[in-house]
Amino acid sequence: MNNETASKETILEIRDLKVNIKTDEGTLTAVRGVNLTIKKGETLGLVGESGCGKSLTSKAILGINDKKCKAEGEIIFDAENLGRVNLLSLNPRGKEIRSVRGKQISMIFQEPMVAFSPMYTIGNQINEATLLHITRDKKKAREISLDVMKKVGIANAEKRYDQYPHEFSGGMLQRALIAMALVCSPRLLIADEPTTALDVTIQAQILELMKSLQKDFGMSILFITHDLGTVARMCDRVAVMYLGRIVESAPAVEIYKNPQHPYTRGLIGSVHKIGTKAQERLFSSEGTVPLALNLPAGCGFYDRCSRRIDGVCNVYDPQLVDIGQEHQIACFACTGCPYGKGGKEEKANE
Amino acid sequence: MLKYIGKRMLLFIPTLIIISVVIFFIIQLPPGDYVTSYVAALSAEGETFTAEDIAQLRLQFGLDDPWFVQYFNWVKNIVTRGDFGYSFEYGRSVWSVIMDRLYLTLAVSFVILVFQYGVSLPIGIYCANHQYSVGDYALSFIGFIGTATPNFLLAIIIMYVVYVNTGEVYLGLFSTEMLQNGMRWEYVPEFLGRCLIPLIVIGTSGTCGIIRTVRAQMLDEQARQYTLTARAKGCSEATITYKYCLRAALNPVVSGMAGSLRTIFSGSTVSAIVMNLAIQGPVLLTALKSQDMYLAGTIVLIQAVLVLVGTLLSDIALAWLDPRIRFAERG
Amino acid sequence: MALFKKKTVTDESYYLASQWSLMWRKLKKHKLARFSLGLLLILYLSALFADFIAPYGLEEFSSLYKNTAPTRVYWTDEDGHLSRPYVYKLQKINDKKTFKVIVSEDTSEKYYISFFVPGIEYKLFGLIPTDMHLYGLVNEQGEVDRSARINIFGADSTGADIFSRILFGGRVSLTIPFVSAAISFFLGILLGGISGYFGGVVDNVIQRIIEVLSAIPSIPLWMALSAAIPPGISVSAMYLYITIILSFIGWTGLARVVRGKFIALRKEDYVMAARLAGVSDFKIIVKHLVPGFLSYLIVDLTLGIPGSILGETSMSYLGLGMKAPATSWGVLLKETEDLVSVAQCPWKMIPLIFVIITVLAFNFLGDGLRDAADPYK
Amino acid sequence: MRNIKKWLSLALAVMLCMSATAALAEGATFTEAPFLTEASVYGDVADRLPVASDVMVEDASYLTIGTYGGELRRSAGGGNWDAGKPIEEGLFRFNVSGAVEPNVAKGYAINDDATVYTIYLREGMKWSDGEPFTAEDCVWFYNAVCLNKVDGKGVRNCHKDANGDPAVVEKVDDTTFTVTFGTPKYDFIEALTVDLKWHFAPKHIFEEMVQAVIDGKDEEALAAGKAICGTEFSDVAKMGKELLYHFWNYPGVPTLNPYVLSTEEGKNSIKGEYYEFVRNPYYWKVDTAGQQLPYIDKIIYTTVSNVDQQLMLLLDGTVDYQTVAMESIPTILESETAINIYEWSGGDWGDVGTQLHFNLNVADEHLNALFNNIDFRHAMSICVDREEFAGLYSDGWLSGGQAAPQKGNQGYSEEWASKWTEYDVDGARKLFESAGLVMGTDGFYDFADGTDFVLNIVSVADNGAADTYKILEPYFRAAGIKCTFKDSDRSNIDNDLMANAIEAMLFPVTGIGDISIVLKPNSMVPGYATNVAWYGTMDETTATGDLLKLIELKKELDVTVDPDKREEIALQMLKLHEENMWTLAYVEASSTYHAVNARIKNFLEQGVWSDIYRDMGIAHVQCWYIEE
Repeated sequence: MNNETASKETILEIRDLKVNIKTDEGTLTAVRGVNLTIKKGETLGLVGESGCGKSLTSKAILGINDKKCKAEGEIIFDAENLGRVNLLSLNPRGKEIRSVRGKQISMIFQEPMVAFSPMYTIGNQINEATLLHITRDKKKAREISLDVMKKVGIANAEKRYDQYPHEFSGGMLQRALIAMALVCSPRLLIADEPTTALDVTIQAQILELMKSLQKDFGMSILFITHDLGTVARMCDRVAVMYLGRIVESAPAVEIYKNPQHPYTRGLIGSVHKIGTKAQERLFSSEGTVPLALNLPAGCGFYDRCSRRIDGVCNVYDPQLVDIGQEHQIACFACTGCPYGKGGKEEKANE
Repeated sequence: MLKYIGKRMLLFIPTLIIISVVIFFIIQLPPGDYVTSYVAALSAEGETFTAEDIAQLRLQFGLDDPWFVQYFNWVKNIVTRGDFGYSFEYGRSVWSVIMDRLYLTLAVSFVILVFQYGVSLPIGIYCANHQYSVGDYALSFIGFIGTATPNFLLAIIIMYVVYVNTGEVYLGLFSTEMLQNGMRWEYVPEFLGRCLIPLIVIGTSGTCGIIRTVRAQMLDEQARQYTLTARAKGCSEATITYKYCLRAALNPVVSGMAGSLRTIFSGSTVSAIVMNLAIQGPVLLTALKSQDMYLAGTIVLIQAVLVLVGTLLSDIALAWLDPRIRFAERG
Repeated sequence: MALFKKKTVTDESYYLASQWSLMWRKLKKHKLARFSLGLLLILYLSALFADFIAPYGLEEFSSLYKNTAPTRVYWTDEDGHLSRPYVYKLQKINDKKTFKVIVSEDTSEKYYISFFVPGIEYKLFGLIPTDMHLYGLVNEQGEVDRSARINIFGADSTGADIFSRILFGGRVSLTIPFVSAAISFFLGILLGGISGYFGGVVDNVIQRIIEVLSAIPSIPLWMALSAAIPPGISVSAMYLYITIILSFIGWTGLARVVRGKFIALRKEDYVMAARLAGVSDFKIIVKHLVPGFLSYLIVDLTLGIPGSILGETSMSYLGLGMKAPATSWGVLLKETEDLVSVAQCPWKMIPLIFVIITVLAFNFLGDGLRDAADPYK
Repeated sequence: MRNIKKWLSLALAVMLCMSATAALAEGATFTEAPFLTEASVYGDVADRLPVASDVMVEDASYLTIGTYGGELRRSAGGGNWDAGKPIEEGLFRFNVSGAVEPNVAKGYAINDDATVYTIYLREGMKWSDGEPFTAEDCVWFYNAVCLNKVDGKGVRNCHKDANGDPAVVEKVDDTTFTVTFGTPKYDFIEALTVDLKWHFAPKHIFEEMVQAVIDGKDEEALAAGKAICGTEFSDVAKMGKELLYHFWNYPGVPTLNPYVLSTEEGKNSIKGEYYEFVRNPYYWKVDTAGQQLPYIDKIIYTTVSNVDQQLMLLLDGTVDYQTVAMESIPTILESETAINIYEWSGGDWGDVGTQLHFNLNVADEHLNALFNNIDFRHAMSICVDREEFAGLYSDGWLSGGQAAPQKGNQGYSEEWASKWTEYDVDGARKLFESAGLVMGTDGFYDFADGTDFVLNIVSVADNGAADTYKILEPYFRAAGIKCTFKDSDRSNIDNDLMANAIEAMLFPVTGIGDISIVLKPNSMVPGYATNVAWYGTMDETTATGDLLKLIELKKELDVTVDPDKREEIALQMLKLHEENMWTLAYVEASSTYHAVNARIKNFLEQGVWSDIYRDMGIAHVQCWYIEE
């Protein structure tokens, strides 16, 4: 946790991001107005269960979401070459966004086994970003790649460079993937559950690696996970996401000490008290986020919330509210209804 | 890799033996033999035969042996003397008959193969990149019509339309004039024009299938994680399409190539009759009908061997294209 | 501590639905597939009810209507008033000078189009004897007169109604692919399964057989096999032979796919588990392996059907398929194989439209099925 | 052969005419085609022709004086007779009116008892390679080739006397040879014209090869054969037949024909995509203006694979001449190319496509008895509505008919031509019953013992029989006859014929009938050869009744030399046919239609299509010329 390096300078600011997905049954709003800021050198953890929209948010930053997804809102990035620019306003296939991808913002994906094309050598695929953004000289690019590979702890890098993905173990592939993401020294690294697919010992190694690399490269990290334990290890700040919304946001220490939102508390509870059946259910398939197609009015967590206030939580939509110490929360139970009657009301669709 | 090729080559030999037996068996399966068709053809011209004549002919053509003896002799001569037997119909050695049309046949088949892939790869890629667009539907539709219309009918329709509009009948690859005077530079445009109809007719029958394979494969590949990785790296869409997706999508396309060759051989037989192409197909059909069995057998054998070699080559190409296969075979 | 209440899932059925009903749901959303399915349903129904819908039988020949164009239907009478639709009978003159057969309408009597008129007798579904046909002509006195014809798609060289022949031909052309696909299906699964599941020598032998069969061009195979068809057999027997010939060639591709799937699936944990639990090989294949890729096979099958339809037309062209008086679409298309037919009787190509529609429909349906069968899309 | 009798008596009385040089204008000089002049290797045309008095003049009244040059463009299915018959030159030939006239021979003489024929040749006549054509070529051909069966055919019937012994052929001088028979042979000349046609081969080319064959030196013979034509033959029998019987098909074999196959590579194989026959510079016929024939320089052939393609090439003007099916005529007349259609009559007994033949020697006892029962055949004939059938069959162009000599041919009688043609299903049923059939419960006739009667009809594939059967079968079915149909390749059919495995045949391998039963009785007599499909393998050992009589009559005809007697026998044979109606036909014979590009002149507008007349050969292609 590099509190010292965390300056006031914002590198990325997400304002009211919405991601709509066209499906056969209609348009589904999967991300429903997310606001986030990431500061230089900071690690922001984005936490939430599967399908809450955290991956969509991260992909929206790079503009690499599926064609069916449409992002609205603003994602302001402090780009080296373009200045402060709304990434969403750029053509997702255009040159400008591509100059940002890989070079200034890069991404680590959850499953290293499928993140590489089986057809090309690891070296070839790591090289690609270097060749695109830094140098056209293949020899130089190779040197850069080898250098990064060594940095991420790939032993025998020279030999590994010419091997194919299927010759790598999962952990090794994840290292290669990190090397690929870091090869251009990006200013922002998005790590989308980088350790989920790996076993525990490897997980720890990778996380340590990322931490040390962040120090070396001085970059910001958006760390996406569903695992609060990891967040505690990695992040300066944490934003908790539920059903396409940020429900709580606070410095990492604060959130562990003083979780406010019932969902966050549940999450933390589940970390602390593994084995409690009722809480396990939260992460079981049955208890996943409801289909976002016909969301009922009110708080998305209403159905599952133990502290719900009938007549408020199922009628009004809670917004993020500052509760001090950079701690924000969207919950009527914790903050009281900020609107009163005539607030933002959504009728149930039933 | 070499070991893999070697292993495949070894497997090639028993396959070849089985295939030659099967072919010979199939060819002599229909009732009657060349003598009966020979007698029939000449009877039609007013000649007369007696039973002794016919027995004599059979003896002369070596057709009174059981089929496996005939097979054995045939293969023995191929192996020991490179002699594929004698065409009763042409009164010449089978090999010389085949040589008449071999180059043109190979050229036509090759051009069609290139045409099929040359047309369907870009279209398949386009359709995948523009899934559910008007262009996608339109091209698929045209492709389907090409596939769904039997070759012979498509050939007749095209020839008729051309005839009605230009008054010209494009039969065969060479006009009478070309045959009379030999090929000259001034005939090249007309020759190319003549090539077009067979190309369309035989080509389209397989094109649709390849387009669909390419399209489906491309769509599959586009949905894979590594395209996302590449995109996140800042790769252009072209790089993603051609370097990543296409490369992976080529696998089934390549492995289908030998099958395409076989379809071309069969497809061109029917079309070549309709369009009067001087390629092997019609010769094969007549040979099959008139029980000119060594000729028919040799042509079928050559085609089958070409398909087998095609399969072998495409398997090797596959191994070369896909490192996973390459390494699996190595290990 | 009950922090969370159980989430109530509004549409429980979505999660509980079987694979098949999920496929069906997805399929219903695929517009083109749905449309194709509807189209195929119509085609199959019209083949089923061919006796009833077709105004004429296959052997209702007429020298008067030989090679005549689609019958012109009049909607207005001489004064231009809207009228009950009617047609005129034809008359023919052979012009010895131009060698042309001049066909004209005999306007002396009108023949009205009428529904549910009696015609030749048939047995509906082979059971119920009746002579009722969907439509036909009646003369001005309201009596059925079968000397005048209404051929909406024109008539062939025997004066038979092409529309009726298309319907009857559909019976053959729409079912042969199914039967032959079923045989291919069986052979493919059986041999591909054996090959993939057991591996080793068995696999090698089957692979060689497949290799040999798929290397031999289809024409000699067809010729040899159809030469083996004895003379004087009935239409249904001929039908059987053709399906067998077609499927004999068709199974190899499927067997390859099945084998590949088996090899992949063999390594799956649940198969291993079943094995360890002492389940017999056959049971494993039938209970565990086959359902694992059945959806794939169904798709493969759907996409293979157009090939069989076209195979049947090719066989007919080479004179190896169905023969008159039996009718199939291939037989109908063979009748357009010469220039004179194309030039003088273009309506004889109408069956082609049906072939194309069917092939398209099966392909789109297959597309839809493939999308539906793929849970990740 | 309407006036054959008149002609024969004339032949007996006079030593026959030299050819009609009188038609040539007095003092006319011979001229040649610019094609030959330009080549300037052939020398003076007069030196190439026979002596002036022996030059043959084509002087048929319908001919006009033509101009030289151009190509006659044809398409071919690779059939060798198609190219051969039009250019064939025999010693004698039939003219348009059906009379035999001298051709290669200048004339002949016959002794009183018709045992010795003296044939006179044209003096100074040359082979197409410039070597002299003499009596030696004729005598050698008979003695070396025919007597030793080197050409695969051997001694033809025309050379056999009443005892079946071969004639003796001797050379008298360079232009004269004699043919001597052991017994009188009145019909030698016409039989020669039908059976053998030519009576010669270029001895200077083939002597060595033929001698090697006779001596059994196969290798040597094959080498000699290859040296002649460049083709490697598998065996001497095949080679002999090809080079001496199908000789026009091989480059480098000299002929007397107006056109010879090109020797140029790429144009010299009749199995190739393209081949051409070029004019014979030594051709021995001239027109009435003294111009050496032929007018047209070349006949070029483009090989096609089917009739439809021939039609297409005709339509687009790439091909000048083609026989065509009637239904394609409207399309032809509509095309932009100016094409004339000419109708020729033929000799078939009813339309071949509707001829139904029963195997009277079928192995099955029931069937045998049935087919030999006249009532059955009668019933099979009258159970078809001929007018409707003919309408369906020919779209109204032909009327119903019967298997009988057609109008204008020998043996025609209106009575016969319309015998058993009245449509009468009830009558047919009665006749079936009187033929011993019993109506079964299934609505079809069975044999008296209750076994199923099924009429199994076969035919050759791709000849339209399937379509004919399709419209014929409902009539049979309506009359209570269950039948099946299978068409298969010609070779299979012939195989089955030889195995006597065929019961009935529609559109047979060879139809019944020709323009003259006297000249060509083969196709009217059972068991004569394999090509007589309709009687299976019947011969006199199995035949009974009228059939036996027919066979005996044919044998008698073979050895009868008196023309009156011959005609009498022929008429008796016809009478037997008329009485028994062994073969049925349902539609009158169709004509042969010739589509001729309008630029071709001198086409024979009204001819007779018959193998005896060498089909298109009687149109004398050497007299055609091109006028653009």
